[in-house]
Amino acid sequence: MNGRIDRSIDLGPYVAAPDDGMIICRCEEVTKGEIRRAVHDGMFTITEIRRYLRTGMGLCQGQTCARLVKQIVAKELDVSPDVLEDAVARAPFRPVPMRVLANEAEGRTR
Amino acid sequence: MQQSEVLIIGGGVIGCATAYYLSKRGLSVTVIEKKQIGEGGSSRNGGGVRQSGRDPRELPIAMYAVEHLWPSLSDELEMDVEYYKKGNLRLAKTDAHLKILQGLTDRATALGLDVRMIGADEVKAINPYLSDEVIGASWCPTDGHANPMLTTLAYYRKARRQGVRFITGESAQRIVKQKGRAVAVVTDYDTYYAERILVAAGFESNDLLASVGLFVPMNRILLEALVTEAQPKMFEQMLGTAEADFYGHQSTHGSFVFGGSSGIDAYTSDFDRPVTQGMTAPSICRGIMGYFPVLADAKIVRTWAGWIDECADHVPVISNVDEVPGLTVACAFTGHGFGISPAVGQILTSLMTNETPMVNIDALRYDRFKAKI
Amino acid sequence: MRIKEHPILGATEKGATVTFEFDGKPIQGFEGEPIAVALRAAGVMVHRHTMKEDRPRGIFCAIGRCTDCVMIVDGKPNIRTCVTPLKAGMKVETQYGVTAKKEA
Amino acid sequence: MERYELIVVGAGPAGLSAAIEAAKAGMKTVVFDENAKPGGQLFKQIHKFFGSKEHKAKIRGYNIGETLLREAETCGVEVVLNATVAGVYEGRELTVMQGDSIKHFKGDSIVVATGASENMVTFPGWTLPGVIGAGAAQTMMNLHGIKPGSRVLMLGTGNVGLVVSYQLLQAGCEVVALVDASKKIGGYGVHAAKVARTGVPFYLSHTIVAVHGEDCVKGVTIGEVDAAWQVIPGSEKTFDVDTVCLAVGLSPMAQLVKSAGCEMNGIVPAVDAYGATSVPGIYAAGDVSGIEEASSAMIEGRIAGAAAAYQAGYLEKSDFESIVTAHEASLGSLREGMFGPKQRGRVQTVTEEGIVLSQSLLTKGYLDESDLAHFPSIQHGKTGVYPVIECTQNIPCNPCQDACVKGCILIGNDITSLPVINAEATCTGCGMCVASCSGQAIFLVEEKPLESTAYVSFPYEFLPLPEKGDRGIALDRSGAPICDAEITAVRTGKAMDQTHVVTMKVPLDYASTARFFRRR
Repeated sequence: MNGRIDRSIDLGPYVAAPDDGMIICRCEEVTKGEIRRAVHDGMFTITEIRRYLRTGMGLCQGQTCARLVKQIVAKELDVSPDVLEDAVARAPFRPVPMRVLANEAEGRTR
Repeated sequence: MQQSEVLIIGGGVIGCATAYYLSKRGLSVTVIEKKQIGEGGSSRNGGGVRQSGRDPRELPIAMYAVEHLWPSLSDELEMDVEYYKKGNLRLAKTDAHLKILQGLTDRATALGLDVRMIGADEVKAINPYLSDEVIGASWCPTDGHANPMLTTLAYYRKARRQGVRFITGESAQRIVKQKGRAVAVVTDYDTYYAERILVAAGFESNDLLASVGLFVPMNRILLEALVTEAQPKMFEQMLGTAEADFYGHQSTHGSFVFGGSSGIDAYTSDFDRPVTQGMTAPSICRGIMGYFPVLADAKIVRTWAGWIDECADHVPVISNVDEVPGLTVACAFTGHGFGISPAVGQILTSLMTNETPMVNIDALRYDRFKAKI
Repeated sequence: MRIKEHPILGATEKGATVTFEFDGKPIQGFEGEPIAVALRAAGVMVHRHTMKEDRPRGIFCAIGRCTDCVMIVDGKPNIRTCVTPLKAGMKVETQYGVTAKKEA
Repeated sequence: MERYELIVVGAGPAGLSAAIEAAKAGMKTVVFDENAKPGGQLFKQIHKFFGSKEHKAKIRGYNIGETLLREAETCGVEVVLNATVAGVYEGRELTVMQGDSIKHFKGDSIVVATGASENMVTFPGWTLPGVIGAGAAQTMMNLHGIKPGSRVLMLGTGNVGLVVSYQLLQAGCEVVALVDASKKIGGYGVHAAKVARTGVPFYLSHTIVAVHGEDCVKGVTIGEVDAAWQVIPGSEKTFDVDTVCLAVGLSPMAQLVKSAGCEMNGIVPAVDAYGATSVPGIYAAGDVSGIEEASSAMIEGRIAGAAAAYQAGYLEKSDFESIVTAHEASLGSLREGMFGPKQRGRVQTVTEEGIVLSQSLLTKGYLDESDLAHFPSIQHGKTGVYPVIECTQNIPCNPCQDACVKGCILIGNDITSLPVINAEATCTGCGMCVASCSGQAIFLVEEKPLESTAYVSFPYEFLPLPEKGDRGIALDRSGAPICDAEITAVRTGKAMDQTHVVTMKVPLDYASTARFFRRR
């Protein structure tokens, strides 16, 4: 979320939902319930959720789940998904073997 | 106007840990963070919980943390912070490397740390995946690593549960002095009054300290780290090299987290964001493969950069400010603050409750910096 | 499963027929097509079982983004089979977590 | 470091177009694409495009892709495939993974044309093998010649869901249902109608309750949702399927622009009229800057390429302005109509002409007989052969007007207008309009009251192709069998581009309802 957030705002009690067991992050197998719980534990930003639960930190780097996670967090915080800032996009955009990354065919100078 | 007993500026691992220990004592605490929890070095470092290789001035803090705090931290915070006390290998490939390591080892043993030089066979026995080029290492069996993101968030979570008020996205702008005492901090939103004020805002601490005429000599330096996909469990030690080619460990998740540099990554034209550089990750990879050829096929899934607040003399400032009663400073951790953060949190708690810290920190005062001649 | 003749695209151009190994069994496919396509043609749906919950996964995005279809190929784990071209003699194995065999 | 004046990321419609425009002006241009084949989604799009001639209307996507590639080659654009852009760094530096190595490149300008990725929805069983993205189905069928499954349920009735359902049928799969939680079909009515008339049912206001199966998909249960999106108990229906396809929208693939530090406007980079982002020298074009059709992406690409060329001094201001003006006009006409960006999220009940929209088309995928009389181009009971144009929504498209050499079909300058039959002109029954209609919405009808029969010609893009003399059953717009039918002619020609015009003989009473044919 851009702007000021008081982390002590009352979100109400965490109420278990029937679909809490649904896998949201397919790579790291993080469930909807874990994400909802994390919000109640004070993780109010997409980045904090990532660091707390590893959503979007797996092999695909959040390409499938980013939008889904945002919707869940937004609903839990009772805000529009649009106000939640995405996690920072980081290279490499696809998994790259170390041996390939280490092997710069050219251009080692700036 | 807002009021609490303690006001902390900076929601990194130091701020969160201190908030936790203070609130555990029943003090009311407010934490103001400009961005989000653990946004700076707290979530970007390599996770080392080392004693070996440390400057003698801060080594006692690290030893205290490893002996008294890290082993029970997951239980205390009710969250697995993925702490491993499985040793640190600092690797050598040349005689020159061995000489560097010997120096570090001698200084640490003098202060009572269990660290020693070992030969190639023993290194291989500890970590069979290493290249045959490794001829020796320094070995500190009580060193280790933990997950810095989880540790920061665990302190935050528990502190929040204990009633600490955290506010993110709010920028502290100046310290208010009344009758010679620091009494409040003005932010872009409100004014926060407190009996004690802690500035633990990394490099940006100076922006705030300037309002009361203080300055900590530190630079902001960009470092990079990377992480691989999950791999089968291989080893649990923390690793480094004499030549600083790379450092890192395998996480609970199975991924390898490695830090390193290209040597010129500190020079960037983007001062707004800690951005990675095209040549750094390849350089780190070559460094790693020089020691772990077996990892050549491991895929890098993410790289990131972070600024460290590098102090002029490479150890932090952890100190009350005599001239401005009510003000305490903790910054300039120079890239190795994470491993000592639990102890620093307790030390700062002592400093702000007028107790004597359990470790002597006289060498880390704010007013220690002098001209060399 | 192969489309012999398509009303718009006609016959699909394919490489030579090659044999590769899937979990120890020989299977045929066309050289150069994605490994995942050759497996689908052979009726293989499950590419891997997940680390935490041991659940089956297969093709999901088919363009190398979701990484759900990863398998162990020639001993290397986490190979995106939907974008990795098939070669004769390849050794393709179901992935369990990040290894070839289910961990006890 | 290898340097180019322009580096384009993504060899899809937008990227290739940008590269062509820039190279044409004289820029040293390279295009990187991670795929083994260029063209982005174009080579998976086997349907005929909408729009007008300048938008390459009635040409199939993959043919447009081939044309673009040839044009790129002619202009001297270097297209590098299997080249994955791994990172973007300060100073417009890109690292590109090619084979076993990484290369560093710098561009004076960079056009990011990375396209879109599919959105997903969750339901119990959504991670099972056999649940796939609609894009995956397209890739498997149209690039690799393999059916994703035998029996498929499609979730989502936007254009992707509708088009891919049709492609699944063309590939020989059975599509058991099209399901959408929305109350109305999201995509073009004509796309829905060509699927519906083959007999595929639409379930609007329905969602997937669960996918069944242990190791892979064995079935799926759907249920009707109430106003609060909750499944109404007792409304569940279960289908025996091996594949569930998800077509629930696209999102821009914006990692590269974000990583480059471009200012974002929600999920898309903030761009000016030429596609320039907030980072000097970095442009965004196509789906990455907002999801639209490939036709629009190509124009956006042209504009961005021209802008880069102008920046680099390869185009005079006046030339640049005239290029942009022409393209903007062309883009403007594509963005008109009921499905244009201005109409997103708005409830529409009548056409631009003031005709009440068919609710049956919006909810079931086909026109109800009661709708027909409202549309001037759907009239029956005339003498001789005559066209019936079941085009009832304002879509930017006009190839039918050009197809008729006799001038029977009029659309006018506003290409979103509904076609009108010119009463003055005489239809020769050549069938060119039938084959040219990208929505497959034109039929030729000839009623012979004396014989008590009618001849209905309709577009056909399946195998096996019916043959003259084949006997079977005529299906109505919903795909329901209605009467016996006999094939009397099958017309095929180069100009028809694989849309065969099949004529069947049906009893006279079915002239206005028989729209498809099934062999007995």
